[in-house]
Amino acid sequence: MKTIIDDILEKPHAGETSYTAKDFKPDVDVRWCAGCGAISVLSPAQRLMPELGVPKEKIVYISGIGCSGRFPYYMDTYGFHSIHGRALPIASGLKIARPDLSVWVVTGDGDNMSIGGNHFIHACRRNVDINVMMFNNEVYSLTKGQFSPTSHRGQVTKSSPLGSLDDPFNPVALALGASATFVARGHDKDRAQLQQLLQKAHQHKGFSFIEIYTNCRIFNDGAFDLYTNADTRSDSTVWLEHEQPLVFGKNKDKGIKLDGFNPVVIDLTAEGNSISDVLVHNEKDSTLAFILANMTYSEVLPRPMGIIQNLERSSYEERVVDQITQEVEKKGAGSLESLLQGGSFWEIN
Amino acid sequence: MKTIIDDILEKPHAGETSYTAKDFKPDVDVRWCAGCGAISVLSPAQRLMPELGVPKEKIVYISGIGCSGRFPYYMDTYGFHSIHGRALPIASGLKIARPDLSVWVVTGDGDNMSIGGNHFIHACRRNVDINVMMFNNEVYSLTKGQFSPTSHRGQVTKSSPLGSLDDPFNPVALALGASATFVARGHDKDRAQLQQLLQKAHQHKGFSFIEIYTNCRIFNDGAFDLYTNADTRSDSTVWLEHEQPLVFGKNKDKGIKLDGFNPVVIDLTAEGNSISDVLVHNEKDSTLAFILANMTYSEVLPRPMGIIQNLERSSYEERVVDQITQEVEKKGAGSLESLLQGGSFWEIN
Amino acid sequence: MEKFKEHVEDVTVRFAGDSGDGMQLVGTQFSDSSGFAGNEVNTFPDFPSEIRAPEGTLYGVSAFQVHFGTRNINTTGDFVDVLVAMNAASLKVNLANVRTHGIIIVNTEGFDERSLKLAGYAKNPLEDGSLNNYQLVLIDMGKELKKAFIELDIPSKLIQRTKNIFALGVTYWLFHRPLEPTVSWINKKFKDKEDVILANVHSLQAGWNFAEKNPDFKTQYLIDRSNLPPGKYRSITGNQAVALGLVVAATKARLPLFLGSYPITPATDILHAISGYKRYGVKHLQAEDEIAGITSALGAAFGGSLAVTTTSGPGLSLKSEAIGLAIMTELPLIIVDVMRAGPSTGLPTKTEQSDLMIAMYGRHGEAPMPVLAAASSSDCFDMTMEAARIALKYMTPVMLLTDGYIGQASEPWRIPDVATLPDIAPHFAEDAKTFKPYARNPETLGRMWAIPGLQGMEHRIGGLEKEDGSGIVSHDPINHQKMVEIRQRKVDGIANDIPELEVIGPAEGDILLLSWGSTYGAVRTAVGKLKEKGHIVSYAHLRYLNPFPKNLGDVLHRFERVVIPELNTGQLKNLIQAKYLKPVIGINKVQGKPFKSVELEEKIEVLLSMENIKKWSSKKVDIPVDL
Amino acid sequence: MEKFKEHVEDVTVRFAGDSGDGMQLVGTQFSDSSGFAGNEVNTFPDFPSEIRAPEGTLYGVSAFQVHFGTRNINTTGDFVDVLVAMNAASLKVNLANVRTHGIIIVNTEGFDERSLKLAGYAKNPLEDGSLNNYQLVLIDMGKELKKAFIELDIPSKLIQRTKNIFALGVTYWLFHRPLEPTVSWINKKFKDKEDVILANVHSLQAGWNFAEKNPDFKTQYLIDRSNLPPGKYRSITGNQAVALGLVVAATKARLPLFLGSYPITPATDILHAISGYKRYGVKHLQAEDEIAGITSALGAAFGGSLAVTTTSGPGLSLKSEAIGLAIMTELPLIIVDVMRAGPSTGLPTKTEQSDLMIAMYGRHGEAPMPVLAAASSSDCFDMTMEAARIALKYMTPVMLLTDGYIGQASEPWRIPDVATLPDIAPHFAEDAKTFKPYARNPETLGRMWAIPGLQGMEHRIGGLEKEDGSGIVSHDPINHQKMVEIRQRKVDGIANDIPELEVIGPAEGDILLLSWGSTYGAVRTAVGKLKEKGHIVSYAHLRYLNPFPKNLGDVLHRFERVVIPELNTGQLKNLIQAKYLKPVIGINKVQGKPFKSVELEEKIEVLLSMENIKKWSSKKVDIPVDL
Ligand SMILES: Cc1ncc(C[n+]2csc(CCOP(=O)(O)OP(=O)(O)O)c2C)c(N)n1
Ligand SMILES: Cc1ncc(C[n+]2csc(CCOP(=O)(O)OP(=O)(O)O)c2C)c(N)n1
Ligand code: SF4
Ligand code: SF4
Ligand SMILES: [Mg+2]
Ligand SMILES: [Mg+2]
Repeated sequence: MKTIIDDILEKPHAGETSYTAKDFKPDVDVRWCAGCGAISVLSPAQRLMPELGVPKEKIVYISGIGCSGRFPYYMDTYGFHSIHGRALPIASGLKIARPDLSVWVVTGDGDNMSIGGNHFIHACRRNVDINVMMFNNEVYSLTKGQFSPTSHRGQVTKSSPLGSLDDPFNPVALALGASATFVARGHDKDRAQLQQLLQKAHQHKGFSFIEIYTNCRIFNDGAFDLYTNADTRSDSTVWLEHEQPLVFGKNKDKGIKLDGFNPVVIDLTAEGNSISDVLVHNEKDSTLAFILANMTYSEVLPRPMGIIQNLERSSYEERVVDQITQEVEKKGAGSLESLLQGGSFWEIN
Repeated sequence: MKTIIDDILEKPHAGETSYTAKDFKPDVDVRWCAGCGAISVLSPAQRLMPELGVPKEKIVYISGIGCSGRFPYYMDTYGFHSIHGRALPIASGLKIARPDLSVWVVTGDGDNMSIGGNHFIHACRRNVDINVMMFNNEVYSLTKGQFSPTSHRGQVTKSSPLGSLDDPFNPVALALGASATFVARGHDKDRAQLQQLLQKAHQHKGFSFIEIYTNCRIFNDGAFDLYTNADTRSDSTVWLEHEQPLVFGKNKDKGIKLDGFNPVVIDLTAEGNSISDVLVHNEKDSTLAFILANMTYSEVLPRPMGIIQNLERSSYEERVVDQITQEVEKKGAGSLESLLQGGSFWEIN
Repeated sequence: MEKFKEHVEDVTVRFAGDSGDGMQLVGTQFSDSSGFAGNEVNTFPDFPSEIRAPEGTLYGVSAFQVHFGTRNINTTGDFVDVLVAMNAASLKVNLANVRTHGIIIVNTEGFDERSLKLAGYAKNPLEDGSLNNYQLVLIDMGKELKKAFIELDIPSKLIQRTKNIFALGVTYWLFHRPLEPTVSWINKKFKDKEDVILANVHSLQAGWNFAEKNPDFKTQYLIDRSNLPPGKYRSITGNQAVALGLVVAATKARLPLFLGSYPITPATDILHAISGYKRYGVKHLQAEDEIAGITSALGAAFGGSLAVTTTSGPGLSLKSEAIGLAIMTELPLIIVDVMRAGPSTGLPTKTEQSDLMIAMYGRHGEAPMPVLAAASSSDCFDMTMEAARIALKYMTPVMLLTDGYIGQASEPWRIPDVATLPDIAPHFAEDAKTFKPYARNPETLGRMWAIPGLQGMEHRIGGLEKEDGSGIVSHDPINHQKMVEIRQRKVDGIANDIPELEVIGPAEGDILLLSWGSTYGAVRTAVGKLKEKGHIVSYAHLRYLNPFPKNLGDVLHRFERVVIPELNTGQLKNLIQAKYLKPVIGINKVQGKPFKSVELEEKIEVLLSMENIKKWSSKKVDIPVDL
Repeated sequence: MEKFKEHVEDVTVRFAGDSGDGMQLVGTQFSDSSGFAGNEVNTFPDFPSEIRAPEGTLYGVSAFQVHFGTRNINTTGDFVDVLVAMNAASLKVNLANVRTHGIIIVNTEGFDERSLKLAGYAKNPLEDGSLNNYQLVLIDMGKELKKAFIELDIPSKLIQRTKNIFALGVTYWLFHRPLEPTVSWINKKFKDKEDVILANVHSLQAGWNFAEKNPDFKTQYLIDRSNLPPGKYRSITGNQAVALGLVVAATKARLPLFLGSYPITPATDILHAISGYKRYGVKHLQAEDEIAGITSALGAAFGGSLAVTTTSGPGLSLKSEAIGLAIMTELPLIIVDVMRAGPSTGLPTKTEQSDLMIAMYGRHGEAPMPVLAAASSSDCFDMTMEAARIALKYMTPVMLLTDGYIGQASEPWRIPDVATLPDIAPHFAEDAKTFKPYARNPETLGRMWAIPGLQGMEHRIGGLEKEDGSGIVSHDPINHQKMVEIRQRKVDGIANDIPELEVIGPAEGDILLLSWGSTYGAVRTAVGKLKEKGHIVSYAHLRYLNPFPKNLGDVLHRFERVVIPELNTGQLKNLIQAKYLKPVIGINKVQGKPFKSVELEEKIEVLLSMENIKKWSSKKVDIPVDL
């Protein structure tokens, strides 16, 4: 049956290249605190949109509740600022119903990993083609500063005045354990890198998860400085590039080598060490991805940034459409008459 | 303050060795279907109880909803047959409030991985000292046969008459991704093995997760036959033993070797292969654990059974008690008077 | 031997046996062939809450009841006229409801020592005279089947598996039912398994033949054809009817259908049905929980689908927060609650009408939404269509209440001609230039539906309070008050768009009986009986609980006393008293079971004779005593 | 210059500035020193919903209002007598509520061009005559501070950060407040930072001195000490009072305290407070969501803790299913709902009383539970104790409703002598031999609490229906009805164990004003004013919403008209009409803000003069018109 939606979709849509970043900036004040990391994430996202080749009216941003939840108001596309933790199932329903749309979810460490944790792992597993930007500031900000599932043990917050007792999730490891296909990490201080990650997430068919370190100036200021500040990050992070060796450091003079399963840092300028000892990244290797994920909270290893895993698997909404198509091909489109009649009926004259 | 609970706990409790399995069998009919795998899991559990050295009145079984949820009725200890998916937070609250108790959770693949998934990953992360037995029958049985989050793609059930479109969780990988400390797998056809796993789970301080393949005779009969039947299991599974090589097969003539990160099967009787090539299990290695977890759905590798990971980490309820103790030591037990007075008060005469 | 023939108006047959005895199957067949024979039929499957309880136990008994007759078959029958009992446990569990002098057909094989013990019989009831008040027919079905198959070369295991069909054959003779529908069903079901077909068809015939020859069966009962409007009929359960209603509503609205759901008894059958409708382009997500079920549907609604979520009590509780979001975002959404006995897990396989209050009020804040309730299995189809119409026209979530009883009970349904059903018109935004997300149709107060893909209408919605018109987030106090009132008025206004309440019987007088939901059948039957006895009772049935039909207040105040029978402790009573200040006498039952019409009949007769309290409603202070 | 001194009864001061201006801090200080000075005080912090909005914006304005006086200080003050405005935006936002001829103290630094523009002023209101109807006092606080610190060697950045304290000093002079409490607070707060202490203390004094010398301040206002009972006092918010009440209740019951909670505005402060009580042995779990919050508490309750969960609207919706389980398992549990404006996310930082219906009915099935509501910030302490008493005595979850207003507003609280507070006795099972999990205390109908660790009482509970007494799972129809009734009777019976409703004013007559929850203060004030004007109005306040006090029906029917003011669309009205069939006139406001007492006063005066509708309640059919 041709539906009204089909009618709407058949109407001509704007061309692919006619936008600029400005077209995606609605005429409203950005109400995040001055200096909030979220503001820095907004602009690469706005800059990316014109490059997607997707008509503006086919882009949807969905968020939950938290400071991050404000995002859709600042992106002039369709948007849904939903309830706490539920952005993902809303996005899943939308994408399954409307595979023609480009669906983005903006969420927080609390929204996505605390109340929304179940939807998150199921979304990873199902592989609906949604792109998730998780603003991880390691704190609940909108509620004014409680520890979150990514806060570290001992973190002093309003609800942990003597230090939090929880160990954090490792969001990347959790996503991998839930069999997410695309898993990446970026941060608010390098917009170009971030834009690239968002672009890759969009290109990836299926569920894409990007953990974005986002500084909260008010309730957890500086939590990521070591990994994000221009002067320290080259020594404290390693940028992952598919099929490239894991080298890092200001002078690219350090590398990661595997000792058994254990990553260790080697000094490439030291005698006997060479670039060929260095671990080469492979986005398609899910064991490697887990090793990289486990580097996250290490105190001696650099923190991996970039695309940790990027596997191909059919997306859920594709499968839904395929199953319908095949069934219709096999048995013909259903007639309402026969549906209503069911297995057996009788006539009264 | 000494509470009534302290009074109760101070009363003498029964000795450690005075029970037999019979003491844990309440006088009720077991209402699972004849031949249900759950029945086979019940007896090792009942047999284990007298060996724990825990007074009967200090053991609690908590379940959610599903066929598995019936379990507490068949175990003559304290029990709580709660609501769908919520056994874990109930158990967590209980154990945090009452660290003196031995708390067990019995759950299903739907109860624990579907509606209860969020509580599951958070329980893994927090490491409250609870032992979880997840009856995985790869189907929702109590609701009469729908696919579950562990059902395989293509599985035909009442709610997937044309085959399920979901890819399953790998429960072991999910637990690892959520940083569970103790992760194991057993099945309903080898009671001795299972009893051993339960015993180890009990000994492990912190959160213990045991996935138990449990045959549902009615809605998914034979799903695990390959891995559990006496005549096929030695070739299709590998039993993990800490610091022992991964050998398997009827004649223990096959082994698992690592090729890079990839496990492969080698024939130990073939020229050039020897036991020293074989991967040695190490419960403490979380990368290895993930490699083993990833063997789960392989069509060429044996399925790992036994303890996949067993790490030491302080348990959550311990930390809670420690924090209180330290604070009391540091500042003295709080007086209600000063609490009520707060920061500043004034007097009116 | 010559048999008597006797015409009867209506009969209730109950097939009872062990879970493995195939009682649901023969019950369904009996019901279908009674429909085929032109009778009104009403049936109810009654299976144990255990999946497959141990054989022979009391809690393992499975039964299927068929009530059929020439007219006024609105319930599954208060008392059983004919009980088929395949074993001792099924006799024990079901005897209480068999009419004195009713017929009990027993398979004596199920009364061995072990079976008697499991059923808790100290003595064999077939022998101790305790059944003297019934017409007992003892059949050793195993032996009879052996005899009947003696000339056929069929494995005895297969033969023994057709005992239920043999019993069916016996009842077919007893009520002169046609064999064809069952024979053709057997042929279809066991296609290509000739042995099995032969065994079953022969067994059916054998049952018929046995009854015809057996001297214990003295009378064959004949039931006249009902005076049903001509058309195609099928038997339908409420759950099936909801599933069909959804597909038809989507077609009539030219929208894709999306179901987001999580399995739960007794609503799961709707999910089962929908999951089989791939040929109709229907999409569904079996979600990770009820919250994901409803929110995925809400996402699909945002995208322009006719979106639905189905559940029962515990699931409905979990959906509370998301329903609030649907109300705030003013998106169309159908929530079907197949009520079961609560609270908490309660009696999950039993029926109740105790979710009316949560349907009305189960959300934080001021969060009104339309609530409808289906009256019978087939009415589920019509009310589903209504739910869709209202959701789309008024841009609102709509709650449709059915229950475990009508969800699973079946009755014949005259298959509608789709072409003649009215179209449903969703209201999409059209003009990008004048578009405002919260601009409203002045008549319905519904906002326009602007779905992604519509050019130039990009906008943001969400759970925060909105400015009237623009839909921009607003913390303005006066605006909030205004929006709260608009949302309320929108729902209240639906009263102008639904049928007025129809009173059957005198339009004013002493007693009005007012029912809602699945009690319809029992109340209607009771009213019929009371009328036959010469009583004057008016009767009305509510399908719309929020808003109420706009003449409801008037109707209520035209009667001295209003009586509301409900399967709860008085939830509609509560709503009516709060809104109309009209005292209500409640007849309440909370036993996991529907009313018997005779229960109602008796209670209303008590009321009719209570001259002394007849005038109580004029006493200002008193609260009416419930019955 | 000679100053006048004038005695006044009560005053409302409002400190307003940018989020970064420290207004909450000085407001709190002002409030505390007013308490210290022996006055009644009532305060309300009013911060923006943005965490830290851009400086100078309208939505970034943060304010703190203090209402203080000699007697009858029940609200935060309808109108502002003195506004301190630190910038243009704060003047703009707050002017509307300043009394004509009220005092406006302005920091002129906040009125530069940029600030004016951000505030949306075309012209400078300090100069265009638009404030002629007020007593305007313009201070360049930066300049004044520089002058005052000229002889002290303190970094100017530090000095400039004490502007709020300077403003406080000014108001201290104006109302002759003591400086000591603030000075000692400064010393404590900035311990070891001598510079900072000096800067602040000096700035406070400078403000005082400035006002004393400044000719614009002609009058110093004096407020007599209130006639408060002697004792220790502190200022307390409702959220603090709940936290303290929980600790005291646990102590009085000799039970460990367990809180399972998930952060949500405006309830989070309770969690914050509890998380700091480690020295009191209190355990808490900041759970992954609200469902885990309540279920972890339920687990702790099973284990013998005084268990609590705290939340606000959206969280309460999510807890629906688990509350049903608590009702079914009959475990003691306190659920605190700090209500905020809904539906859905609504206006999360604003107050409302719209969760009464969900508290009563927000669960599937027949699931009754006690519902209490606190009347004021300090009443939160008493009602928390009550909630604990009822939960433990009747073995039931109890809902305690407070709201964003009293949760965050503070008032002086006479600190109780813990020793004299009554003990609370939980009812543990004692005799293993006779123990039955669902045996009941015949008087309360509460079951016994048998916790793990008690020998010989091993048993299983859960969400399925239970057999009366034994607690074994039961599907028996009659038993279900019985249990539904018992659960209802248990809750209803609490009516015998709570105070009767007290009527202030004549015990019968024309109008009864009936309030519940946080409207208490405004209604009481309005009633006082009406009495002063010579009107006869009776007044009663409900702390117990389920069950109602047992004399409520009698009380209602002794009045011609019953008027219920509520911050919702009529939820208590609905409950009263449903239960007592007594028509109610609602005064409803749904604007995210408390009532002003003057609003109520006016509306009630309208009612008093409406002779024509005075008799409406005798007309049977009419539904009262709300005001
Ligand atoms: C059901 C529900 N529970 C709780 C809240 C309160 N709440 C709002 S945002 C939030 C946490 C936000 O943390 P995060 O996702 O990390 O977002 P951030 O503010 O840090 O960006 C909470 C607990 C809510 N709005 N709804
Ligand atoms: C809130 C809620 N949703 C749904 C259900 C219905 N339900 C009961 S058990 C179950 C699934 C059980 O599956 P699983 O955990 O695998 O248990 P099994 O029966 O297979 O042992 C469902 C969906 C329920 N009881 N409560
Ligand atoms: S509170 Fe933190 S996360 Fe929120 S807007 Fe401010 S800086 Fe950003
Ligand atoms: S349905 Fe399956 S899981 Fe449930 S009791 Fe029967 S065999 Fe076991
Ligand atoms: Mg955060
Ligand atoms: Mg299962």
